[in-house]
Amino acid sequence: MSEIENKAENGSMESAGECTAGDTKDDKGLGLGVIFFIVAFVVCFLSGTLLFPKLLYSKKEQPFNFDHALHVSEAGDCETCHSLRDDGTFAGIPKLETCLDCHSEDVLGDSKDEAVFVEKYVSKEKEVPWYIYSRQPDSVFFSHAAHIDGAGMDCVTCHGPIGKSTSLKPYEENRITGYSRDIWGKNIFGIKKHSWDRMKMDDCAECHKKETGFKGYCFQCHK
Amino acid sequence: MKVDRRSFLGLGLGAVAGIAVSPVGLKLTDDSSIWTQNWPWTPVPADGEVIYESSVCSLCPGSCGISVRKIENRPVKIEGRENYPVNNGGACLHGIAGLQYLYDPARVKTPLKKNGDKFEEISWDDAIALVAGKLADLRKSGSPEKFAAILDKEQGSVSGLFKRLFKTFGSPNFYTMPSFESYLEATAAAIHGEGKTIGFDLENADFVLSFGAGIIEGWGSPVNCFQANASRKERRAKLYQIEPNLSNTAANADKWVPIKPGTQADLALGICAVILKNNLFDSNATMNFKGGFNKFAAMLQKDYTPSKTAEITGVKAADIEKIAGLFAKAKKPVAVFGKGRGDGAQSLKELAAVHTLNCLVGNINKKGGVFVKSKNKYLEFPDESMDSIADAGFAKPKAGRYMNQLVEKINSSSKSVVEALFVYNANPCYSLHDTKSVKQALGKIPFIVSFSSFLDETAKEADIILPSHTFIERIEDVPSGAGLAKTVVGLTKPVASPVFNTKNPGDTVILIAKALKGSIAQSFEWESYNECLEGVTARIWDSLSEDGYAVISKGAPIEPAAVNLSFLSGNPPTVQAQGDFGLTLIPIDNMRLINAGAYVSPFAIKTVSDKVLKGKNIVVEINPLTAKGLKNGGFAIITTPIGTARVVVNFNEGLMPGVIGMVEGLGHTFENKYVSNKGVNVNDLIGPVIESGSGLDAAFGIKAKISKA
Amino acid sequence: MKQENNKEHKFGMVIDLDKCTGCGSCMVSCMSENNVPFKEDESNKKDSITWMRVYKLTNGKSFPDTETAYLPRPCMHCAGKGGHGHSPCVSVCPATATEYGHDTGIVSQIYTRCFGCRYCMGACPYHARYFNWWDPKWPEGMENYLSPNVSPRMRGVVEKCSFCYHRYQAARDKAYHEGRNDIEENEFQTACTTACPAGAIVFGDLNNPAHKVHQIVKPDPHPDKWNRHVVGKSRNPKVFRLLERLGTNPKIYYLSEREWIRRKGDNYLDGEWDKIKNHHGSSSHG
Amino acid sequence: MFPFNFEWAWDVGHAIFFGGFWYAISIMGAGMAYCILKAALDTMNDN
Amino acid sequence: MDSALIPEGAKRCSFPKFAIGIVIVGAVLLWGVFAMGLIWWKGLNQTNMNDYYGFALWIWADLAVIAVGGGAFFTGLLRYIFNIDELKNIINFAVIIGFICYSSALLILAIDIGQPLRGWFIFWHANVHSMLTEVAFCLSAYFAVLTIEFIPNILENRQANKVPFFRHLAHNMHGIMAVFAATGAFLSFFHQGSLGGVAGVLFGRPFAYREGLLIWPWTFFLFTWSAAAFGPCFTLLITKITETITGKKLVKDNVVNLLAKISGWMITIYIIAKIIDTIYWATVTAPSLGFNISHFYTNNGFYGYWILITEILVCGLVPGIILIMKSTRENPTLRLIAFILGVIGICLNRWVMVLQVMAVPVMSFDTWALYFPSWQEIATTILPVAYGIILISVTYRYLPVFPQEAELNAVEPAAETE
Repeated sequence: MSEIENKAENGSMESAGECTAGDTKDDKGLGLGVIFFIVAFVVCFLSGTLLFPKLLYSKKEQPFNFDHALHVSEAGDCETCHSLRDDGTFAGIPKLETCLDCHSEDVLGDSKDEAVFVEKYVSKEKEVPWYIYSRQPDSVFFSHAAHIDGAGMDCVTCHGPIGKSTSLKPYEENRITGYSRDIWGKNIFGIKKHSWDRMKMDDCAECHKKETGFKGYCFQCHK
Repeated sequence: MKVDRRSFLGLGLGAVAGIAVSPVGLKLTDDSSIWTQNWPWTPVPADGEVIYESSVCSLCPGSCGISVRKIENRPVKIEGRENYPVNNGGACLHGIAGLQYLYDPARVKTPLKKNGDKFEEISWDDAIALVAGKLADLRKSGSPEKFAAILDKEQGSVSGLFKRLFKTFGSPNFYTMPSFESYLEATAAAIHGEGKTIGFDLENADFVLSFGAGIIEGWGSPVNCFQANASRKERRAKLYQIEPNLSNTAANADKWVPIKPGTQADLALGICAVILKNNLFDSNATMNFKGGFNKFAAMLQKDYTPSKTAEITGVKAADIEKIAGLFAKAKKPVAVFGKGRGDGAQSLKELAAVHTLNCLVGNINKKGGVFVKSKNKYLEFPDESMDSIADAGFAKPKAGRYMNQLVEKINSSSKSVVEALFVYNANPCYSLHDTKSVKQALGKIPFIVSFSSFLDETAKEADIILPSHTFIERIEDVPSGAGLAKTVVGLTKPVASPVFNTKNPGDTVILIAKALKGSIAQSFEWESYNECLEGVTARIWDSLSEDGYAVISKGAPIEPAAVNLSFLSGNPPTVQAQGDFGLTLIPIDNMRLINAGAYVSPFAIKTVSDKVLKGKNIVVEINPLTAKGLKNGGFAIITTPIGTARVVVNFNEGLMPGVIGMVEGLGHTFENKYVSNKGVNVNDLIGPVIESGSGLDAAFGIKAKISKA
Repeated sequence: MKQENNKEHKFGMVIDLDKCTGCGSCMVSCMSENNVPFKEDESNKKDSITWMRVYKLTNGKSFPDTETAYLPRPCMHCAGKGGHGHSPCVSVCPATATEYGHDTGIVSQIYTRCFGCRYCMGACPYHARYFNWWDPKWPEGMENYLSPNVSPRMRGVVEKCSFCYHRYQAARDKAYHEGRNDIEENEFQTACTTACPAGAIVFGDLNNPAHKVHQIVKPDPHPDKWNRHVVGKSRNPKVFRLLERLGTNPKIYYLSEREWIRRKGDNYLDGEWDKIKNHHGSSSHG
Repeated sequence: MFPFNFEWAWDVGHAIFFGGFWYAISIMGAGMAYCILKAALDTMNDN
Repeated sequence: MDSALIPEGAKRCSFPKFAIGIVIVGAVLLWGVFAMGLIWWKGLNQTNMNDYYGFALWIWADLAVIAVGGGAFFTGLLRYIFNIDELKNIINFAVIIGFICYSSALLILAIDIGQPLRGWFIFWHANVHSMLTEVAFCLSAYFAVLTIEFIPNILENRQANKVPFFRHLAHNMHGIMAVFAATGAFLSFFHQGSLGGVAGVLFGRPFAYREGLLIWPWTFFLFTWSAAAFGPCFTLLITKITETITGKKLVKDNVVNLLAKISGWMITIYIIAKIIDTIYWATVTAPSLGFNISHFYTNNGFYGYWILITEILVCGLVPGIILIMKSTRENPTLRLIAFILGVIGICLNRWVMVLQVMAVPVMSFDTWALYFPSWQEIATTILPVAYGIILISVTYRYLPVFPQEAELNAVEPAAETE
């Protein structure tokens, strides 16, 4: 209780004095306050913008590097590996079995990634535990068939020029949600330049609105 | 410059403003809600390629074809298999919930050996060696007949292997639990002679006179019956249901004929009497009747006049005459028997009396009637090699004709009757009447081996458990039966790899036989059960393995069936309920519960009404007229000559006054919190009543009283 | 890009109560199809999640005239007054977590959007909506049978029958892949429909005269002349809907030959039923 | 609540509802801004 | 001890005495906070709500506190818009009570949702057709108004008022308070109404469903009106309780009587409208859906006709008449009885419009559903009461809440409690 008491007493004394002190030193006081304000503002804003993402996301390396550009030039297109099944569902990241259509236990190239692949996965018949940049939450139903077959879209619109990449960037996992940074987008403000920069629901809606005139029903993309 | 309060104010405001303008707030708000949308403790099922595999469900004798949806080789859903000759796409709730058995909390995960009161894990090799050792000792001691088996059924190759083991071991004591199929065979034996069974062509009949057969309560081959029943509407076929309570079948029928419990046989005979008196029978058919047709007719005219029958059964005389007329004049009438599911206690008098109605109207082996078929003999086992012990032992008489007699013999005998017992797919400690005495009998058996997949009531009594694969994990031939008109053999296939350290029971038997060495091992020269199955079903294997089933027979059998009325013509006495209380407690079969073989799944018990199970209390049904002094929804105590139970009362106008209905299938006592320790097992309250002449336990219920708790 | 498939379906169901046996297959099929959890005690039906619930009806008469019947009750997928899509629940959801799909007539429920205010449950007179009072839990290993096609729910959200929308999605995926514009009647059937061993449930597009459900129901293209809120009334005198008079416009129709069952479908003042029982349906439209 | 929200639509319902809402919020915001600014000015004028 | 904070010229009890009182009430508050924590941690399974009772005690508490908190907006409306000057003597207290009621309502709403972390969806993903959306927006906005209305009073604290900026701010806010009050009245009209709409729009629930004007069912207007009518009763009742506890007269009788008179007329008019609404509902709306009024009331259960009679006649018409007749109104005992009856009446009305709605079966084969709250629900419902007592105690002690206090208590240095 004494604390309150002190506070109250100090308060009364201080403010009694302040009336006069404040009156005379007003400008300086305000000036210092402004400086403090600006400093605190800048520090907090910058840490919120630059430091915060570093804390929010953890970086994970893929099991080994994968050269999309090389594979596209060998296989010709995306669909060879990322195909639709007969029932129209999307097979996603190919299983080891698909890789083994071309690869075998003999190391094809001379990259050390190929060696890792063969040694750790092919010979052990283990699926490669890829981190998937575009993995959506479980509540999302995304029909690749509707977009590829139905709307005739290409992969780049949503996935970007990943087919031209020669290496895999680190997977940045949101520590709270468990999702890839690519869903929210690299830009922490959520600003995007390309259609593939973000993969949030609003991005789906934007395109749907533009192309079909309607953002879509909930159940169209949720399960 | 003095750092004063304004500076701190500036600092604070600046910090707040800085954070507010930065994306932190927005992002954290969004992410925290996304976190709630993806809580790590909420499972995320893995996606992948969808395939469908067909198999056969063997949870009940219905043997429906199933289609299992698998994702990335992981079974996710069971559905009825389209165009399967038994169930054509339909499935019952228990089959659909089948995957829950795979991960059931009460599953036996590895072989177990009892040590004192507790089970200890043991390796398969040790377990087999232990079992074989015990059996070898028993055989050496010179009384191989003291080795007994309790199975769910006689049919199928796994049962065949068990039987073979017993025969080569030298024991005749191979028992099966009462099942509808066993009653069909008993009925056929009483009227048509040994080696036959019966099927009802319900889907073509135009008048079904059901003496309490729960056609939509799980009777017969359930899904097939559901479909036959549903098609009545389009076929304009009629169903009359005779039983003391308004079951679902009765409610769905064109007419419900309430009848005093246990008097169905009398009503059937009364109807026979009217048919005979009014000359409504098929004289072509009756011409060849043996066993004293005239004596039978005379007995009926004396003891079963409509008025006498009315007095016994509580069905009005006029109604008896009317029903007789409708039945006899229908184009394709069929009378069906087997109260409830047909696998509970039945009296042979009742079965025979009802079936005699079919014989009288001449619908035997006619479309829409009753098919009298030879027992299904698709299996061809090679000849056993028998040593002298086997020959001698196997020739000895069985300890009892049926399960209940075996139990009685063990309990009443001062000497040991059974030294070793195998139990497979059967839970006698739960599903036989007077479970206390069953447990007592099992307690007297020094060595019990259970082949159960689950640690159920009987498995808990075992000394060794050799856990079997569930039907999802094993291969097995599954013959239809249970009154199905067609004869179909289906193939259960392993659609999931074994979840636990279990074996196909066929393999287990072969391993035990091999470990017993000598002539027994010589009779089991298969590498595995798979090889054995392929061999013994060679005749139909192609069809089994390619289509998943083989149709052995369909349509009406061509050969005529002899009819012999000698069992009935002497008018054997009707079984009476035990005790002398004022009310009769009868078991009620509910499709959503299971009372024999397997037990109910969490999903299925979830569907059970709160008018059947409320919390941990079983709800009994009683007519408000009978419920003097009781409160609807209140607690009561039921007392029968063999036990008492605390129950909740539900007033139900659909129950005949004087009758208390208690559902079968509750009151399990093992470790599965979802289905166990809920309610009361009605078999704890009802004792067996042996029908003289047939030896069957024919207790249709028991006398009881009820009072406010 | 091609237009979305804009052909308007109106998926609905007709359940033959004379065929229904109350066996519970639909309930279990639904639960196992849709990853519905279960808990130790499910006998309190007021907190037991069963998207499809089978009610037992009785005619209230005393022995031996008592009759009973079963009435399966999935979500009614109400179209709301006048059929404009303002279902009782959809119009009240504050966060747009449930929505009327005008392309299918299916009322969606989005678990990740729902924040659990339960207003929709209060709005639904059919009690078709269920709240996840508990976190869903499966016995060890049992989560292995969960289907990826339906997202398991978390505690604190409302769920309900979706007409197995994921089956519609799957059928459309297949159709897209095969270059077809639309799906066949048998390509989209709900889990309860396919499971019903009695074949009591018929599911299909009420807008499509070729579909069986349309042929049985014969929905009236005009609003009911006595209650303008009611649309799509059946012209089959044996067909009724639950609480039709409220103007909820359910897409679940029931069929029964038994008058007492049809009367149970709605509430009537004294004498009202006798006046309309024979011109319910078709003849009420002259 | 904002035009960039998924649910936003330029229809009568939204116009009336959010029109009223934003109107009230603006009045409150403007009122408070006025009070605070004027108080600040008054404080300075005191001297 | 804390004398520097106490308004000048006001007598307050000793600080230890005050502290003991706060600690006792604080214990109740902590019990509520514990229950709240339990609910947030373990989920709504801590309640006795179920799928039939998705709305239960809490929603009732919400509706009730907002109804009785309606005194704030209505008094503000009378004071600032209709310029009834006497009411300045009670407006501060009305605002504080309103603030307590609304903050409590928001807190209860935050407990009541299954996914509190997604609560902001109601704003972000608003469905403008939902009455609950309207409630959320107007409630939050009006809470902001109340805060604005409360701030000047806080700034009038002896210490705060010494800060020139605060002094000016308070002064300026007083200057344009009419603008805020008008906004508050506008928002209140809609959220009180939309709370009525919450039940009234449920066309699947014939017990609750009402026809109405455009998209607003009659309950919309009835709720607004009843909150305005009964709110002042609650303000005056709490004033009376505060006076009793402090042993001081804080508001002059003419002010009390004036507000009571206005309230009386409002109540009477409301009750007439309510009776007309009830008759129309019972004879036209419900029968058109196939329901007799007898369907909605059980003989032996909790929801008998007594509840209807109590709500409308005993706790509606009776207080209304007491308060419009000068002789009864100016009798302190009868006036107090009228306030108590009025508050019970409005709470009962909200109870009926939430819980009875859930209890009445709609499908012909459904049954009545009854419910009793769990201790966690009760504790979290009592929490706001404890919080309210503490806040009133603190504000009364440190802020010049009652302008007439000094005048009325200048000469008598009576012993006061808390």
